[in-house]
Amino acid sequence: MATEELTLNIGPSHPSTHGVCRLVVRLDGEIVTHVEPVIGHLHRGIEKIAENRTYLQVVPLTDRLDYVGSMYANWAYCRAVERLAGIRVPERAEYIRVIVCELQRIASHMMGIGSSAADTGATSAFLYAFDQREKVIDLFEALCGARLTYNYVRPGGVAFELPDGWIEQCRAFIEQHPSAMLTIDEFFFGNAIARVRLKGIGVLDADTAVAWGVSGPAARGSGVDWDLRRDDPYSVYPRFDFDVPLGSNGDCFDRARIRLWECIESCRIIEQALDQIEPGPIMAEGLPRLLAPRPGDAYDHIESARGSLGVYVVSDGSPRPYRMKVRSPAFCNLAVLPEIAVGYTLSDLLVILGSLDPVFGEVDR
Amino acid sequence: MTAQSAGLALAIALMLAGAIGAVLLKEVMRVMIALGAFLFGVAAMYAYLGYSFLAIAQVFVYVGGVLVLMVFAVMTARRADGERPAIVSRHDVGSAAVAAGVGAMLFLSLRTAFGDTSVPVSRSASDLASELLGPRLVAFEAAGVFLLAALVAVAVILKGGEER
Amino acid sequence: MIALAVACALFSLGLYAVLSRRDIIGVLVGVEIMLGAGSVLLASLGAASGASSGSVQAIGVMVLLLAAAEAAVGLSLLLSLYRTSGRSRVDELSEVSG
Amino acid sequence: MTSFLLGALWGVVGVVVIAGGAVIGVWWERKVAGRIQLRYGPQQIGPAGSLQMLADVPKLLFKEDVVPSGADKPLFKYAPLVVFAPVAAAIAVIPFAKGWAMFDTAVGVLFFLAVPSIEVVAILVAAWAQRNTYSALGGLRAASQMIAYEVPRALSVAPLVLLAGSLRPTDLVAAWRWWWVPLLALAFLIYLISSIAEMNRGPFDLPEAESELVAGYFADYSGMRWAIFMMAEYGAIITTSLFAAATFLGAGWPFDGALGVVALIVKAAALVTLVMWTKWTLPRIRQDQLLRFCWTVLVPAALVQLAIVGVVLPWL
Repeated sequence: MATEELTLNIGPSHPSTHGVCRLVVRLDGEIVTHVEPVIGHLHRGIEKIAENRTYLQVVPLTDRLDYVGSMYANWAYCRAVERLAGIRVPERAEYIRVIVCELQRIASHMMGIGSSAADTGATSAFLYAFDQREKVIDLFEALCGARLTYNYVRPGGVAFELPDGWIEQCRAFIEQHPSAMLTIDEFFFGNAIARVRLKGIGVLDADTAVAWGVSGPAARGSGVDWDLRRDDPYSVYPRFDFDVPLGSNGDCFDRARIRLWECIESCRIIEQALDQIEPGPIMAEGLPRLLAPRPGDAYDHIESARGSLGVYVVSDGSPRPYRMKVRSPAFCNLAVLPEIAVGYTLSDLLVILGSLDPVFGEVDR
Repeated sequence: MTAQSAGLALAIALMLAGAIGAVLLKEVMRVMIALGAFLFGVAAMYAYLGYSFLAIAQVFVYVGGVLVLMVFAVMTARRADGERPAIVSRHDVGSAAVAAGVGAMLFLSLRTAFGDTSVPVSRSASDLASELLGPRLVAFEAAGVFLLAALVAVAVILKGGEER
Repeated sequence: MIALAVACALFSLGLYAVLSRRDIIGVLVGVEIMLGAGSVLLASLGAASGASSGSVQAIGVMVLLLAAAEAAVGLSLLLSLYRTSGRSRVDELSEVSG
Repeated sequence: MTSFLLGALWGVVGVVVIAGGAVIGVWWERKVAGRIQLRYGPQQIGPAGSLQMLADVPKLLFKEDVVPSGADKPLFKYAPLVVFAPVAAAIAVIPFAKGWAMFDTAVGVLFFLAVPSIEVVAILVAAWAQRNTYSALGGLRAASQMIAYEVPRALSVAPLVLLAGSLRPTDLVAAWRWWWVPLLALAFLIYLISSIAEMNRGPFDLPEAESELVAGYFADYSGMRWAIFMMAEYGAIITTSLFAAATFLGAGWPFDGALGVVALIVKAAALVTLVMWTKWTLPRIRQDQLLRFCWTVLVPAALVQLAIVGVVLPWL
């Protein structure tokens, strides 16, 4: 019974925008004919603020980029600074970074799967995922005292040694995690309603994904075989044996379910890292109290839970970065939304948005 | 006043108030509510006369079907513009006179057919069934065919509008 | 006798709506009121004359069905008209085809 | 006149039963949801948090009654009452015991089925009165869904009527035999599914879909008026379950008298729990899928059940 087009403003404060995003949607009946994400509601000027902080003081700012996966922004920034200043990170610190970042990937993907579930109305699956996220966050709390903004990875290493018994706690977690993932797989992804809600919705083909710079699970769901941990190896990743799960259809189902398998792969990586880790220093020696790298610039990127997260830092020789720029995967992934959401219904639109798993702290910066 | 005459008074009040509202109100949703009151009053009237099946069917088909359809059409057709949609009318003495005249004529011509309205006894639904499927089977089937034709007509009209 | 008077009054009201409303939805409302008045008349006449309840209710149900069909067709006309012209005046009905 | 007073008295009793049932239902739902979702639910006030709702009622009563500035005031204010009234009316025809219902009428089954149609109109009016796009979308969804699911719901009750040969709910109870349960299992299932859709509960809660329409047709309501919508929802769950327990599951069977009423309430409570369980386990279906499911699965299945009963009827 469609008559005329209806303009609907979703957000900036809406249960399903996963942060503060405004979607200007035009509807023909319930069919989306046009969608435009209006971003910037969470813009805090982090890149500009960074120009007035010392290199160490910028680390807490990077926590506020992707607040669902703070460890990643910490690490990407620290890698750029280390490259700029030529700092060698001790091996134990590299292992710890890998462990916490893979844990962070699990925590972040739990949010991604959980929001896919919540968007389709499966609130229980959402809480099952959050139960697992809670366990990871407990581990982080034991590690650095913070539950959301860790400020744990620092230029030159990590802030604190692993507390006593932490490795055992971590092993206990990764032992139960894969079976919990299989439970969610059966409970949510195996459900007939969830399948008809997610399959064939918001199809993103591989070429479009590459053309728009989509990365991470959102691209791998479309079959783009690209993972920086394997394709541009950094840190100690070459020492681990792991697979990169790929989807084939590029629909919401694949994008959401890829995250599930990635969590299981993360468990494999953590297990190997826990086996290989050896005692040693956790912070590079001989670091000056105030870092002031020689003039120059450096870029480094890592595979975050959302995709390729890059940080570009320019130094003019002063103790403050001359410029810091973040290549944010959430921003690039969100940009593809108008491409893939048109022609589906309003209900699908929010599921598609959820399956891209944007975090607006990182989109708006 | 007995419960029954109270029921009759209620039914008549509902019908008249609803009809007057539906004819004179301007805002379209209020017209719909008035129409709902009228339809409800008709159902109450049926119930008072003892045709309980007809009363329930009235609520089912009219309130749940026809009225909802009308409100639905109003909402889909005019929800976007934000103004309070009003129904335009052209009140004039001529149409009022014609309407009143027809009503009066009806009353006068049918007056003799009515005796004193007796308070009827309760009637069950099963004699309705035997009536519908017995002597009035042809009419019943014809009504079915008519409904089908109406459905087809709706589809054709809406399709034609879409193509434009 | 009250029922007859009420039914006739209702019929006049419905007729007045049909004559005075310029909007299809208003006309439809008027037609519904007229149909309702007719059914009430019929039912009370049936009750007064002692006709068998089955036959009265059968005819009532028929009227009900016709009214439903009428409303469906009328409303689809309304929507179709609204879609083509953005308005729903009765005068424009003569221009609708198909 | 006395019968009039008696009717009014029963009306008050019905409203009180529904309101009280809704308060218990909200508490129970929170406990059930908590159990399913690895949480506790309310547990602070009273044993197992059972007095939580008593604390919530005053809160809702004293909350500011916000009327949005663009809203159609009278419609906005009174639509919730009209949403609630038919739900409360439905309890009148439910046969609580053999041969007894508050309002024992020959067309009780039809009455029960027709009542939600009044609710549809009220929901549409409430949705319209808010002048909010979300609520308008929710209202339209609610209307199309409730009208569509009335068909399988009515068809699923039809076999009962055929077997009992009467539309009087108490006759249905009197005619009930245990083998109706296996014979009408399909109809019972269809009745449950279409009733869940009819009362806009998960997985068919599209009209209020929190993740899409915020709260759908009651998005702008607050305080007690919002609570009335909730009461109508829980009232619908309760009446639907009571009706199913009374007609499909043989009311008080295997007991009689007071014990029978208890048995009926236990059966209804089990059905209420089932409805809640469904909501908290399943994702939400989409509008087009919902309607397709109704016309391509439920209605044909209901017709098949009707045909089966029609075929076996002469041998019974």
